[in-house]
Amino acid sequence: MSDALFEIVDVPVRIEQLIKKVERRKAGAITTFIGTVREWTKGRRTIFLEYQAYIPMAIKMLAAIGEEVETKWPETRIAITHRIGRLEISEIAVGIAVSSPHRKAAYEANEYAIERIKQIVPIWKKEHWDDGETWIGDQLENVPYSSGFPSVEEVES
Amino acid sequence: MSDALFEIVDVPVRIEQLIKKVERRKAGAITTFIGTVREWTKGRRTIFLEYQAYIPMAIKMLAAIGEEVETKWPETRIAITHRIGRLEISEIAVGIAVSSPHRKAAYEANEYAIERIKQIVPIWKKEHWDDGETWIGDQLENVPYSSGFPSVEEVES
Amino acid sequence: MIKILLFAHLQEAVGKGEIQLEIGQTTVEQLKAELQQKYRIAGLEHVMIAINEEYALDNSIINPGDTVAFIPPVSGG
Amino acid sequence: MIKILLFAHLQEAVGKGEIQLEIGQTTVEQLKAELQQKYRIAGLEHVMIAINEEYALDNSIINPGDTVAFIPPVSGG
Repeated sequence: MSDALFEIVDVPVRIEQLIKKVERRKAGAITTFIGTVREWTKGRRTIFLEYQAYIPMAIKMLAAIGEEVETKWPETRIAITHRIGRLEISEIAVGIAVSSPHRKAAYEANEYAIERIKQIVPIWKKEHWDDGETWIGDQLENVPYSSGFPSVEEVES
Repeated sequence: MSDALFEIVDVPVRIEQLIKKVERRKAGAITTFIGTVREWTKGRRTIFLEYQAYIPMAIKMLAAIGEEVETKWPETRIAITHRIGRLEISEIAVGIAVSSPHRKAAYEANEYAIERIKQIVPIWKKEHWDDGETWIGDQLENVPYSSGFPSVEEVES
Repeated sequence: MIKILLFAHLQEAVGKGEIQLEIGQTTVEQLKAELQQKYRIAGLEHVMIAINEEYALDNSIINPGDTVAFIPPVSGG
Repeated sequence: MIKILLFAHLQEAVGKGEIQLEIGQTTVEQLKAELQQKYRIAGLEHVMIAINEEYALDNSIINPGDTVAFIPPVSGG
């Protein structure tokens, strides 16, 4: 992990390092989101995951999410690290840290960022189950897209 | 810091240690909230803070919040550490970690916990400004109480 | 005898964190009135009481041997 | 010549992550049709296209020298 606010890495994500990137004397609240590899999904057992990214564009999209966040919640600062490659159960796939003078914005901005990551950042997950493997497509839990993907209009909005 | 899920400490709060307490193979999301000492509050500069707690009751109340959380969001696990004593700018006063199979519950439960801490846990903050000092009373940002404090009915609900 | 614990500005106002009171059974309301008079502490109406580490109501009974904490509006987090 | 990048199941379906195509100016829609035919890839209607790392529309123009990425529904996070 480097000092960059938006990173794709192939090494373990260190949360305390991520938090350091957003610490500021005027911040009173920092929220983090840590996405870990879950063993069970809808009754199916995951053995490990594999993440692939279109790295340069993924970094650009993470930075674009950062700009969206700092526009919507002006006093926040955000850092995002996503890991790629093979990940075992409980390892960290993504870490998001948001600092803010007040906590409400820190929660909202953080949740917004993970939703956007799942919409626009070119990263793909391959599930390796004990009885097979498959690349996962749209896995948004809350935002239904008829096409299984956000339209460009949504992406650019 | 010990292995206990609910702690009052007089040493720095270690976030990675806190996260470890809630990690589980069935968790796919962990949120943390980190409350830090902010330098500026409404135009006034803080030099340092001092926290005092009614320690045994504070630990009991943190555990009570934990029970509330795990009742409201059944598959979550939560750990809370609050520090007392003298804290400098940017130091961590409170850390909350929530793990959950799904992220929505992890955000909601985490935000609920910090609100409840500010309502029912017997901990007090003394602000030391460059021009004076004072114990801070009710500082809830979002929940207005006519009395400046939740009623017992609210506390027990 | 009951043990009274004071915190934050109450502790500073009274000059100590703990008081022993030689009284018999009483209520939260009566105890508050007694302390208000004895130590001239203002603003006790915003102070919650915990008996043996549990929040209590104004009419809750305090027995000899209980530990009663005076809990000003909290400001943790 | 345009450079085409493939990811996830598309990469496995085609057997490589990068293709060089010797064609002139075209559109996203035309290029999708061409690849669909040439490599018999199903489900390209759910695939987004990025031209030089920016999301593009079906009628966006692709010029020689561009890098075109085929982006299946993403699943990061």
